Amino acid sequence: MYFSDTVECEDLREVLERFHAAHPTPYPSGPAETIGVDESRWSELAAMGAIAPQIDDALGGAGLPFEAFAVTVEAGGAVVSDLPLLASAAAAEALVRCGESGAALLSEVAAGVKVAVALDDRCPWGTVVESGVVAREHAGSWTLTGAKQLVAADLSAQTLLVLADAGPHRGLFAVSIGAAGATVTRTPRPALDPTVPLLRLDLDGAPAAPLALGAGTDAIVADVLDRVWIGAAAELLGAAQAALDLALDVVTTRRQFGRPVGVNQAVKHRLADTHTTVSGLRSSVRYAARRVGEPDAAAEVSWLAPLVVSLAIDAAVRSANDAVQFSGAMGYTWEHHAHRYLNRAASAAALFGSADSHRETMLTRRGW
Amino acid sequence: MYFSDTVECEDLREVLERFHAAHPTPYPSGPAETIGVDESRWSELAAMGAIAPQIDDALGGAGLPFEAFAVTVEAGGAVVSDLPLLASAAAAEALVRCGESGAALLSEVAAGVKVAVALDDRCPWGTVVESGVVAREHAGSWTLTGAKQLVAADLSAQTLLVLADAGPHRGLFAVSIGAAGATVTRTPRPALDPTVPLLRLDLDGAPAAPLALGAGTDAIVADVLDRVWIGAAAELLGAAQAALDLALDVVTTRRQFGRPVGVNQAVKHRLADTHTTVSGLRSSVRYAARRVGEPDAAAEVSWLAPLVVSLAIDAAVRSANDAVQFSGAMGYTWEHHAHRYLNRAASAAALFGSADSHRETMLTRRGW
Amino acid sequence: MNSFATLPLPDFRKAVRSWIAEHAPQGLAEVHDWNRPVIGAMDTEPFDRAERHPLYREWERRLLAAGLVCPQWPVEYGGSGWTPDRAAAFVEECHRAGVPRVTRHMGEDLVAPALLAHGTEEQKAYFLPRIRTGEHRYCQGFSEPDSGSDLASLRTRGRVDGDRVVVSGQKTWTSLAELATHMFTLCRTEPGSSRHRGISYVLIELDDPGVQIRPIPQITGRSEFCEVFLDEVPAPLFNVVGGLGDGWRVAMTTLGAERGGKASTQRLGFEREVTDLLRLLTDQGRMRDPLVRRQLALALGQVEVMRMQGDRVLAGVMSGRLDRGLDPSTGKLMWSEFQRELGDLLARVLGPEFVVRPDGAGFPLDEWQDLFLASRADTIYAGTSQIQRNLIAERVLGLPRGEH
Amino acid sequence: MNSFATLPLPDFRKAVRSWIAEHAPQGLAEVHDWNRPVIGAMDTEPFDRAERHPLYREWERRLLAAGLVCPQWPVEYGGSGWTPDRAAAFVEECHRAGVPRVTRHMGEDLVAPALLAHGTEEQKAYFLPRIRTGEHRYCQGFSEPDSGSDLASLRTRGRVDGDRVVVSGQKTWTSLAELATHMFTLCRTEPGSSRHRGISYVLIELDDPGVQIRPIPQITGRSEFCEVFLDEVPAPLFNVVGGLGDGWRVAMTTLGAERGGKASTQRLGFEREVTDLLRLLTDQGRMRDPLVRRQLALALGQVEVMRMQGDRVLAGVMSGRLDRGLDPSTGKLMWSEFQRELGDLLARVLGPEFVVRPDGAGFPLDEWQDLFLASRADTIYAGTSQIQRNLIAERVLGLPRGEH
Repeated sequence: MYFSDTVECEDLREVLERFHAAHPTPYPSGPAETIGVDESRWSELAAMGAIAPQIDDALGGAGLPFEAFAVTVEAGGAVVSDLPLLASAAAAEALVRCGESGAALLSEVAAGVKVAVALDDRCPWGTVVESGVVAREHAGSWTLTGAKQLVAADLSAQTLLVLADAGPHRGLFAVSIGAAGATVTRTPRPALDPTVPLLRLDLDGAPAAPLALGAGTDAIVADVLDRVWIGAAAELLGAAQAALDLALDVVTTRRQFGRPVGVNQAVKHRLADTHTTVSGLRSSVRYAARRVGEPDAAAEVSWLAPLVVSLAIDAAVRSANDAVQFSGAMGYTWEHHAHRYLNRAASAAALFGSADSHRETMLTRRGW
Repeated sequence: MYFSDTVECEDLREVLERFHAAHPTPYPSGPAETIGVDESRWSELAAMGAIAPQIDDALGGAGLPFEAFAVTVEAGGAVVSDLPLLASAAAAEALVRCGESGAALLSEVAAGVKVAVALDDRCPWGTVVESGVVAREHAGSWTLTGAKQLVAADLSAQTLLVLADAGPHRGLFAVSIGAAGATVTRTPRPALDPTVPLLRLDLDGAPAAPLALGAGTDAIVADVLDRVWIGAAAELLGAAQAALDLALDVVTTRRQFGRPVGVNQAVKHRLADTHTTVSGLRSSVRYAARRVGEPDAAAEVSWLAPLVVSLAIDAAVRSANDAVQFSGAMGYTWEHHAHRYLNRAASAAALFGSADSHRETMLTRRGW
Repeated sequence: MNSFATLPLPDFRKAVRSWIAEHAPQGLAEVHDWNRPVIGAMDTEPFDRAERHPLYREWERRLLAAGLVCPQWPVEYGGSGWTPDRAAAFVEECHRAGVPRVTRHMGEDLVAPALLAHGTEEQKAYFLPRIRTGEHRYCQGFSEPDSGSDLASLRTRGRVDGDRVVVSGQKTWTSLAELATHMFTLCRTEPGSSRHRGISYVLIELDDPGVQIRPIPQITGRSEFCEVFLDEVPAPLFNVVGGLGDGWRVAMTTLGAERGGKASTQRLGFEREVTDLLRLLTDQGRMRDPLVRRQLALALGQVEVMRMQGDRVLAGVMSGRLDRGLDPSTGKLMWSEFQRELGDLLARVLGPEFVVRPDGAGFPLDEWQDLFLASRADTIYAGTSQIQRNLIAERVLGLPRGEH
Repeated sequence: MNSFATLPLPDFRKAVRSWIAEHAPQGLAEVHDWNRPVIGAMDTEPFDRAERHPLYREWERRLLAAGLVCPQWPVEYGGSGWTPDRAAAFVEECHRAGVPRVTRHMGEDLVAPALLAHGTEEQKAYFLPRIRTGEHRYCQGFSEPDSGSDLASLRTRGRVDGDRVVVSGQKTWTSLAELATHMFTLCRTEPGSSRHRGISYVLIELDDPGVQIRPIPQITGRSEFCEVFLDEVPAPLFNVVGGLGDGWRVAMTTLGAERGGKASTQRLGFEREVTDLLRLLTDQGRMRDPLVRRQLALALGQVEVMRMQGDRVLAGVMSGRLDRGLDPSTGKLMWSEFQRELGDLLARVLGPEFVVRPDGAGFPLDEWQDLFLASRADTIYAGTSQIQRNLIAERVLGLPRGEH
């Protein structure tokens, strides 16, 4: 009844911590450097079954509870990982809901084939306001035309799941880059957080395979986004805790006026409050991730998801800011790690939707 | 060009501090006690020319700059005064704008006759949403019918200036309690802050003298409210500074763990921030009060007024809360003065309109 | 009824639910709004009155007979030996049924843990059953006029005189002393000792003529807090818990229990407050204002955080793995700051009516004014927020100790 | 042009306005957006480039000739002896005309006050005119790798050798060292002395081969801050300000000037930032969102508070009555926390585009990303917010000094 990490999750957590320690996440060593796409870590994670581990083993996944997925993104957040864990899980969750038409692609995702997801026109993982793309059918074949301003993907994703207006409803379509040729243009956009891949997607009559059509599409998208938001919250939890740990480490070792900075009560109290916020976030993320897997929880999950992402954005921003401030001038340098958390946290509202908008969604979904 | 307190204001400030020190503001010594209306302090203030001192001497006032009025309410706020300084100034500012029809009453106000003001139906000094009262003319005589839920007055005010719907526009009317007989019912309402007089006003065909009619009434009311808001901000500045001074006094003298409470950095930093807020508020109130008296400042005053009242509400609440918290359990007792500031500050949004609504007004009036 | 304890939790919950349906006296739920939160220093008077109702008395008798008063206590002292998750489920089920849980307040929650951890067998056998039946009702005698957060600077003396300890001094901020029969108190029994040494934890009876109680009027207009003057009040040495001069560690057990609170069930009260407020604001049409909505969404979200935090604390307690962040100070800071912020929010969103008190003698308050003022105490009593932050920083986060 | 100084302020303002209209080279306002705020650690490169434009050079020559570079300096050193209100009015008038005020940055604002207060006549006569013409451009050499806020723990040594002091050590967080010709630096000239004793304030030349400058890449991707390594860098004793071993009080003058900042005119930059942001959000339709409006109203309100605070500071300076609350720490805390909050606000209100950087090599940022990241430094440099709060609490509010 009451949540405690399953033994599997604890195991997975340790395995992932070791993995990230052994395979440091790349980060530009200076402003002039860019990081490439590193396929080897991704393949290794796939071999471990850590890509969208919540997918049923009958469908090619690891068949672990949803909490296991939350653990993978939390571990990723702690190292400001560049790996598309959230995107892959989003793709998997969407494909699961598309039945037969998604089955083949689904097992590929679990095996580590990168599939990008493009829902809202502007906000990569925000509530869908506009799809920005129109789907047209001709003789049983579909083509897509339009643009997505921001998609959370780099060029290594060879398939995109694209939400498009298809008649009176929306539809979800798979676009294969190889097959689409010149009808698809992907333009990389440099992000504030250099570990976040972004691109602009232009579609000009791109051939597409329909995965979901009709009135049910929006419900699929809503379910997918709920799970993405809980995943996003887990990722930001990882980042928030890591930033707090960094701050604690700095104030314990850095000395001013002959004493560690952390002896100052103002520092202590600020970090105690941050700790309290992060602790509450951890409870919330664990609870929400557990509820996703429980049979009676659909209504609760629908408002827990926006709630936890709103908490996570605020906590991650707060914690990262503390890490910068309490590191002093050092915290303002590229070399110090604090700004990695800062950029990740400050990007959250842009990538997932603002905390205020999520809070409003939560309130509405609870019927107030 | 740049503001500094005029010598007159500094003089007045000192005079008023001495006055309040010599005539302590009554406050219930315990929950069971109520305080009555004390006319002697009011008469004395009137004799000093401190009631609405900004009114031109030709009109019966002291002819001091508006800043002098701000000084009187600031001094009142510092002692959580029960005296109707704000109401009298509001009445005076309204009467000044009503020309001949207000002249007689105006000189009475300056002489210390209490005149209450009833504008919005619900919020004593808030933006007018509904007047709640209808005015009817018959053979050159006017009567008022309706209710004002809350008026900032006690029963000693024998005249009320009442805003009412009069045809296509609103009008401002004077109702004399003595002349109105049973057509006026005033019901005292006990307030959270026991020094704030409140009553409900019911009018049932009450005879009334028109002071302003037609399209110009709303502009008069807006001007009066702007000045009330700057006055309210000055009052709350007085309360905020006094609460801060109380907190400083407590943490300097109260000892815990063998040292004054104020040696704790968490206390220091919190009070340093509160001080910074109050200091900014002081600059803002002084500036706004000065601008009221300057010829080219109408547009600026119209957005300064809601700005300063929003700042003042937030600062006063913050400062009073600090005074309670840093006084420990003592701060939670009736006997300790901290709760006087707390109740005054917490009542501000109810009496003057919420800080958020004032901020929105400021933004709108600046054209954004 | 101790058979409950062996059921798996879901079955336990069902069994308890049936038991309540069967045994709660007809009409009990209508006697009083038992779910109305009584949190912190809020008005307890209506609750006290309702507890004198015959149906409540009948319910109390049935719960006592079934071992459902102090059910988390060991069976030998009249409890049911329930684990924390079962105790929490029971509270939730009472809440759901709208019937009161019969509690013994400080006796149950603060004295009993100290007795169970540090008392002799004889002390447990004597005191615990009397707490359970309601015969002994406790108030707290820790704080003194010049020692608020700094407990160890206390000045109350206990003079050992044969088989008695005779206590003199002054206690303050003693909640509800007038309703209590006993006080658990700290006094210095070794003259000349300092700080944490030489302090004894003594249970004293309040009907002694040497005890004088003076209620302290509070900002709510009520006087739950009292000053208690002790002038040569005798207590048998049997009433000293944990040994003469060794009371500090006993006090720490009590303080730990106080700070720990009821992480998993307290939220029922907060939830009720916020839900009532949402309902009121909806009725008033204020929930159409996006700025009001934002503030209520923050408050409601924080209630949920506390629910989920409580859930994790309980799981941690049950599994014996209490992560950092599940400590009592983090919990106390969370709920008390929430409560204070909720109080502040009321003044911002309730409009002009927030300032109008009910008519009547004294200083009556409506529930929102009461919540606003009473919540000022939450961040002060049971360790101020400043003290909690120090504890978190040093004990949980491992930051270096400085002077403070 | 020194006749300006004797005019009453309104007339002064008019005279200055006419002078600018008459003397500003045609087209100067179009060379660069001179009113674009360059605050804290924001990108100064476009400004630096614009300063190399011939029209700027011409304007600089005219201002120099008129005594309008460093106009607040005494007339004998090339200034106009302007009072602070006149200097502020001049800044405002340049702003209104869209032309640059020619400033000498740290030389004008930080070194000059120290020289004027503690320098000899010979030092003032030598150094001040060279600062004014731009021949000597200063950077600050106070902070060291292990002494951030704790300046007195510095390790840089100055060995007195005949009529020279030879400086060795490492300085860090030195803004714009690469653009400077000189550095004002603190070093310990009395071996074995501790804390504030035995420290000297020395002006050193950066073209000495013993000076090495290493830019430190910052979170903005730029490197305004540098590490500066000093290896046996000689300076004549003439360059020691305030006397050998007596440099601490000179440093305090500099720090005071730094914290004091430009209370009354700095707001022009903040106003510009918030106005630009309001315009952008209006264009994007986001100003229809009441929650966005609330945040912008808070920001705009705070800009006004700083304007009115600056106004009162200036009036206080002019009248010699500086109330408590008009001290430099209160001002620094106010503007730096405002700036940081404005940065945080951007991430909340600008929507998805906030994360998209401009294309190009390196780590280019748009103005809002730049403001967000650069504002992180504002609460750190020139005394962290923590240091400022200590100073306010102890020096302004009179709270008892503890260790911190």
